[in-house]
Amino acid sequence: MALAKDTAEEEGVVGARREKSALGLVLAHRGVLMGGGLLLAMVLVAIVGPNFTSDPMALNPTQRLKPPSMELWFGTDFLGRDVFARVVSGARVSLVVGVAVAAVAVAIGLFLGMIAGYIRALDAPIMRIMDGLMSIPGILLAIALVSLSGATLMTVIVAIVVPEIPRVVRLVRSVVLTVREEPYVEAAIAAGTRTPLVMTRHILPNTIAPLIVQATYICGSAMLLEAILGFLGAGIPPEIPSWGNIMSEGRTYFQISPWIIFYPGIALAITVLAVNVMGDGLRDTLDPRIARKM
Amino acid sequence: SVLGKAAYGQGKSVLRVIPHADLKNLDPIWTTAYITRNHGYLIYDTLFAMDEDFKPQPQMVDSWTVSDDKKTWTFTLREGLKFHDGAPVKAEDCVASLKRWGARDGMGQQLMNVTDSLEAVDDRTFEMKLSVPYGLVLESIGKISSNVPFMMPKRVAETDPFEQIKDYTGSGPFRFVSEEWTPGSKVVYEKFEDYVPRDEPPSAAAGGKVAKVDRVEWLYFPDQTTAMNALLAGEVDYFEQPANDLTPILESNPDITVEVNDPLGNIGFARFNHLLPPFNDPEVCRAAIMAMKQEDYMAAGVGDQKYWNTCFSVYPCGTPNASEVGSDVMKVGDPAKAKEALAKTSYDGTPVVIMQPTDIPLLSAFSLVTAEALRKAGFKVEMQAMDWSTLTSRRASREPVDKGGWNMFHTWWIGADVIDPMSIAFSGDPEKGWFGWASDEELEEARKAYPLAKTEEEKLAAAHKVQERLWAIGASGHLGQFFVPVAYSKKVSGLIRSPVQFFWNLSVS
Amino acid sequence: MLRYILMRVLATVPVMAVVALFVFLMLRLSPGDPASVIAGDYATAEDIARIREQLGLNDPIPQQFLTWIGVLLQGDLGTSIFTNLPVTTLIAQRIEPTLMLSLTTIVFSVLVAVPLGAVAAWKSGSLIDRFVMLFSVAGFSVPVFVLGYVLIYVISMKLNLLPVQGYRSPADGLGPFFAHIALPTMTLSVIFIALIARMTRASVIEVLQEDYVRTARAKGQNEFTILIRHALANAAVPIVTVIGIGIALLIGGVVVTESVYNIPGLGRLVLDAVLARDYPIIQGLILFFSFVYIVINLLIDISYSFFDPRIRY
Amino acid sequence: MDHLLSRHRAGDHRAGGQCDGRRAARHARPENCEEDVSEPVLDIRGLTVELPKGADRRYAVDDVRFSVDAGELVCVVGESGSGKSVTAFTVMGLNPPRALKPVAGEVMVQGIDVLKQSTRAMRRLRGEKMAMIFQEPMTALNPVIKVGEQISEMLEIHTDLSPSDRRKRVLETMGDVNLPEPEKLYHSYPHQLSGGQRQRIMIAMALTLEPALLIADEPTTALDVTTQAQILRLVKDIQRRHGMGVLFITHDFGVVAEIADRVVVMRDGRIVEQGPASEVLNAPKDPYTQMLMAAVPSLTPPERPEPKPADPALEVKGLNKVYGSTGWFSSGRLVHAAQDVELTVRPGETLGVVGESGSGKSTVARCVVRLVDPTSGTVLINGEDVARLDERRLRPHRRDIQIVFQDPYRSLNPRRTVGQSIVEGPMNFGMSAEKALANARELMTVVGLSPDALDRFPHQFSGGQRQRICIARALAMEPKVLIADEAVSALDVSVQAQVLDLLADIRQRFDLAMLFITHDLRVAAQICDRIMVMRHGQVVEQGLTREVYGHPQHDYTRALLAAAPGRETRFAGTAA
Ligand SMILES: Nc1ncnc2c1ncn2[C@@H]1O[C@H](COP(=O)(O)OP(=O)(O)OP(=O)(O)O)[C@@H](O)[C@H]1O
Ligand SMILES: Nc1ncnc2c1ncn2[C@@H]1O[C@H](COP(=O)(O)OP(=O)(O)OP(=O)(O)O)[C@@H](O)[C@H]1O
Ligand SMILES: [Mg+2]
Ligand SMILES: [Mg+2]
Repeated sequence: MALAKDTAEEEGVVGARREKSALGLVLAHRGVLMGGGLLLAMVLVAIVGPNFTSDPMALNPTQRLKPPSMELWFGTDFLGRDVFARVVSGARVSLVVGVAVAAVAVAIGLFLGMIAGYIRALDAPIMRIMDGLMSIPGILLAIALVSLSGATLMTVIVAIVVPEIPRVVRLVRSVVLTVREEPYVEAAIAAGTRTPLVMTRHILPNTIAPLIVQATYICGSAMLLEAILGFLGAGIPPEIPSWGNIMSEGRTYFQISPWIIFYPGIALAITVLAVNVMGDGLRDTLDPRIARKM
Repeated sequence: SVLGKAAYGQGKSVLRVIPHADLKNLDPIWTTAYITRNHGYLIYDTLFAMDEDFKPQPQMVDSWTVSDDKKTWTFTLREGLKFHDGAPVKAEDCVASLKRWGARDGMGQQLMNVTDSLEAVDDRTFEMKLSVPYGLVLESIGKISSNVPFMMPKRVAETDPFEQIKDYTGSGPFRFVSEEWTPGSKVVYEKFEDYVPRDEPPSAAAGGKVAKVDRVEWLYFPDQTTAMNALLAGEVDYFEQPANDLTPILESNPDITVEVNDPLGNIGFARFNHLLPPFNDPEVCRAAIMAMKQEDYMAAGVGDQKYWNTCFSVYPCGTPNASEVGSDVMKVGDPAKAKEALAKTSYDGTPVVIMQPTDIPLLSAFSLVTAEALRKAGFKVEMQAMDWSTLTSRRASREPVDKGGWNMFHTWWIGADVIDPMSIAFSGDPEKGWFGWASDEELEEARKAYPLAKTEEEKLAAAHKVQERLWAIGASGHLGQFFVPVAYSKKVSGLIRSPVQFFWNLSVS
Repeated sequence: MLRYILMRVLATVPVMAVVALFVFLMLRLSPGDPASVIAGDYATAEDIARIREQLGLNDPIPQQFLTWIGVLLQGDLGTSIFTNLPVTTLIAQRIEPTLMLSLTTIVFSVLVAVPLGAVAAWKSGSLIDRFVMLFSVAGFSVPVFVLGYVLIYVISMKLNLLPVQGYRSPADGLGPFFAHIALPTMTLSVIFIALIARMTRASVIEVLQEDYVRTARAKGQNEFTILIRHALANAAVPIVTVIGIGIALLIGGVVVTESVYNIPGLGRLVLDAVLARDYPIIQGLILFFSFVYIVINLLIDISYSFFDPRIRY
Repeated sequence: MDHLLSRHRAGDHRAGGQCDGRRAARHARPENCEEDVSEPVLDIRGLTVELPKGADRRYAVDDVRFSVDAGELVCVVGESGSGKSVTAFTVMGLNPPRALKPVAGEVMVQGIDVLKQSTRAMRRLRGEKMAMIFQEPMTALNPVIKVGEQISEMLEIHTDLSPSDRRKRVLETMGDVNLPEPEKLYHSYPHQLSGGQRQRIMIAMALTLEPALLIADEPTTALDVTTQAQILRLVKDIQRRHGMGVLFITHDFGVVAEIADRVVVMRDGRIVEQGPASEVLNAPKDPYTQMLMAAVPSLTPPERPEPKPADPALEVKGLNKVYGSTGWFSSGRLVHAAQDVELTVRPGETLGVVGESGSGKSTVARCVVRLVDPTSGTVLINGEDVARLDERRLRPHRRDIQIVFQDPYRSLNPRRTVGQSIVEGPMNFGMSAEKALANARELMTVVGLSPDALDRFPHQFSGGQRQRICIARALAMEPKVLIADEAVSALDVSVQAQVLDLLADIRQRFDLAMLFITHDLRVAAQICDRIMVMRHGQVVEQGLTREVYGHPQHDYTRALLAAAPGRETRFAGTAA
């Protein structure tokens, strides 16, 4: 990096600094730093944490509903399971759901959005389907999908992805529609560049920044939605300790053992907050045009 | 409904109840749902009813005679009985109602199997002719739990038993206010002024059903915490089934009484699928049962010791048929021993698919405890989470696991439903039996012998034989007997002790 | 204008068709079987088969779809399997609480969020702006039910200020109505406020950079009037748009809020129906909600011309 | 010391030009002239405005000093970024407060130093003492408020007039700026007015309170030549009638020649020269000004050799383009953007297409390059019709016809090096990477850039350089036809002149047929062999450049030529 900068300056290249520091700019943003740091910590906890806690699944009916103590930091739930261990391993589920949903939604949305934006004939059919999907309230759709097709991690991810797709498609399509009018794209067409190449080489890169930003928001809302589904009893199998499940199971005990809901709730809120703060930061730095809009 | 709201309020007494479930169906013959049964008790009357000692007593019936060959039964109705539309209750109504019930209910079907004719003699009398002397005529007609033979007008009772009734004209102490019914939220009953209660004091379902409030409102709360808060805040009067863990908070409130009303309690069941490996081998079932420790289930699912006890009888402990004959296998409760037993069987490591109904915390907990116990005993276990309604559809499948089948699920029966061998839960008929399809001819013979028994001793012997066979084939794991308390405001009085929730005799000050 | 409205209404037809097909397929291709649910605990396989036959579940899928659509076009959303009541009746029974909760939420949110967002934009970068932004991020991060429980615990249980649960119709008196609806409204509003405040802030900031704001300054107009008369008026379209989009969010939130506060509304109806596999209700409600969403957004699109004279159809 | 000196010089200028340059003004308001002599309406003394850190220079405006007297119109000219707008906004106190800080100097408006005023006091001064009109009349008016009310707002802020009085005043002022049917227009929204009318509304707004100073920041750049001419006349007229001082910012020397009493030339935030218009335009002293003047193209077309007869490289027949789909759910609004357009261009020949905004010039270009599909007609390239070919069969023809766009900043993919952009086309047609790169290096020299620059990214070049790269990219395809759609319109005059030279040179060297689209009659006059005038999608006149300019046949062409600003003026160093 230092080397690149030096040579750039040697050549007297104007503006090289600006280009090189895009990453630096992103990293220097307070939101990205704070949110990212927090998130990194969460990821670490999710990856190595479970090795250091007790078994989150181990039942201990004699230790039911014990309040937090020195041994059991977050207390126990109605089956005497260690809430701390469960919250720590719940981080895995939330992060996996968040990341998987964001990745899948972005991948599918990117594909459909590019097609809709670029191929005139397919625009209307794709967008009508997306409008239809969009008009079904996301939570309803997800509840229905999960409880109708059986609760597994897979179905939960699918159920959360489906309502997110139209938003990504719209975003990508709008970027494609504006970018395809850019003179440089028209110049490429005029130079005989084939359509797939025009799309990947000239249009696709423009979608990346807004997509990264969008992906963080999707990630955050997916984690929330997963928890809500779990809470409503239509989430991931309760055997897997996800934050939503822990809270759902703790719901009945809210007034006698509030810690069962409290700790996973805090963990969830903090994680989503971190993701969102990071998203805002990324948006400010990566995509100032959208930043002003949103 | 605006009119309805305006009509009550001034000077009328209202009992506001949080029922244990949402009333979805209004036909107590068509469904076995307990909530519909309770609804049935509010608006319909019965011919006979079970008293505190589980003895059938006449309710609508005034008197009856049995022929010497014990094959002809003649019943006479009380005078002055009326339906909610004002029409008198006639024998033909009762005949039609009994026939419809007989087409749906298990015990009813058995009774109808031995019934040659059932006909009205005059307006107040009807006659039942049997092919053999049958020991459970009154027990069947006076059945306390689902499906209860409720008396409906003939026109209603002539509805196809497999279709739901649409006319809710009842014969009981309360009237269903259909205009105010909001499924999922609210059901309203009003006192039926023309109901003629018996003179005896109430005793379980029997005795005088005196409506002491003008109006009963069922307000369904999907959320236990909110329900509890509503009772604490005085927004409702009666909470039918608070979660056991909530009782300490309710008990700590001086304005609220918490007590167990159902003397029989509920019995937890772990059900095996006897059609599929590994549980098509009774020894494997027995090994699995050995791994199950009732204390663990009860502690995990119910919690507070005062609401449960271990019970190694297949019949609810405290009822006449209860005994521990052949129950050793259930008493083991030790995964290590189970492991030894399992090693002697044909078990080859086939994974056990347990269906876990995640929307029912108790059963969810049972499933988790079983999973842990079986794993310790050397089983391979696969949990499949689903909601209860998915489970109920999947448990009907006899297919192999990879085609949507299953190996185990958990449920509970209320004590009154498994009080004798006639319960479908104890069936040994692989065709008509209950999900899991345990198969044992000896068991079936013993069950058939029970109603035909001439003496109490014979009856008891048959019941114990059934129990022995059940344990021998490892039909189900029995997970303990537990009691769900009711909680109500101190303003409410007149609660009737019974396995079923009744709303007559209750008053609000 | 009329022509435009007609066109827009026509354009919703394919969208509704997509929704209908999607809903139908989703339910039919799922493994749950309403017949066995209806049949109950003691039912035998024959019972279940008979019920399947009665419900028409054995017909070929396309035929079921056509039958359904045919009935649908007559305004009949079907009959609930369990309660035997028409779905339209169930919706009619439940619509008032949901409608009221949505209305109070929208009104409350707009009243709070728009001034908040506008002030944040005006004082962009200031402490108040930071606060609004923080609040809006937090609003997106706290799950509705956690918030609901906390509010119940603190406000109803500890402080004894408001009822814990339930719903009272405004027809029975405004006092009880507001007392009961206050907490659910607050719970549900948080995310909505976050959304609208954020959008208001963003669009007002953008508008404040417009040339005509500079013109207003060049006239010597004071900043407050500029904010209200020039900036907010021009930011109205995106704000109204985000309210429209937020309807979906609102409906989702209603499901959770109604279940936490035990409000007998449509949200709870749909949740119960899903858990009970009451196909007609689920189908009917999803269609209904989509329809409402589409209609509201249509109205909002049409209302643009009210906020912005440039938009004429 | 230096400052003092220059201050004197500035003063001298003013003294020299006193009342002379403003005879007309004195005529209009003789009683005011004497008072104003002692005090100019605007006097900028050593104004220095600092740029935020990281900008390419330290001061946006550096030690600027000039004044505007009552009844005087002072033009500030200079290329983009020279600090013209910053100066104007500083006077109005409208600069972003944190980004641009005045660090030295005084700005006196009728004796009041606006830099020292409180925000409140400034608000009062704006509108009452000074007013401003902006470049984009569309965006400068609030789209959701009726124009009458927007004018009225001025009175609302500064006077206690009753609503009805306000209304009367507004209608008067609207009449003053020659707006037709003020009563009706009062209730119109900005989008319902034409560009010229909107600018009149802006002017009316500025005039309502009869301020002493009017600042206009490129108020006609966004307008058609014909409209521009009207607005310029109006500004001049009003200035005379009201005896206002006007500070007029522009980069168009034609405009300067048309209206300016005095001229201030800025470069990089500094004033390089100021003086009476005639002096600066005809006999500039500063080398930079001289260079600028020399770069202004003349309206008189030079003598051109007759083009060699040859087969046309591009031939368009009966071309129509209708925008707006006729689909089910479309709004049904159709735009006939090109109607029966016919044209031919021979190798080595340049055909100019002129006409005002929206006349369909770009549409023709885009149809020819097949960026859009023509509705009907034929486009013959080398005798083959490409109008109806599908994309696959069209591709082989693409290399024969290339296009250079107006906006040099958006014409190159910012994420790709210019080298990659240049070789993309040839490689599409199977050229090896090495060969394409070697060609690209050569082309870079042709367009006057270093071949080493191929590895850089577009943002590392200036606008003029980028336009050269775009030309190189087009040439890399070895096309037979080159279309330049407003290829020089976004460039400063000096750069524009260089790029025009380049284009002329290339055309000759590669024997290109060139379709040159512009709205600038001066540019067209210099580069085109033949001219085609478009209006409302139709070709109204076509002919040899000299003939069209010398003896326009069509009324519209005549109006267009008459409206060209500064057509009478001859700039120093202009060729003809
Ligand atoms: N808000 C701002 N923040 C930072 N720099 C600015 C700002 N406004 C202008 N500048 C810088 O000040 C300098 C002078 O800009 P100005 O707008 O006065 O140029 P101009 O002469 O009006 O050019 P043009 O003809 O393009 O309008 C430029 O270098 C510009 O980048
Ligand atoms: N993609 C489009 N869809 C609909 N109408 C269009 C489209 N592009 C251009 N038009 C319309 O076609 C007409 C001609 O536009 P065109 O861009 O060819 O004009 P022009 O002469 O190049 O103008 P300018 O000098 O402003 O570039 C205009 O009325 C314009 O609004
Ligand atoms: Mg400028
Ligand atoms: Mg153009």
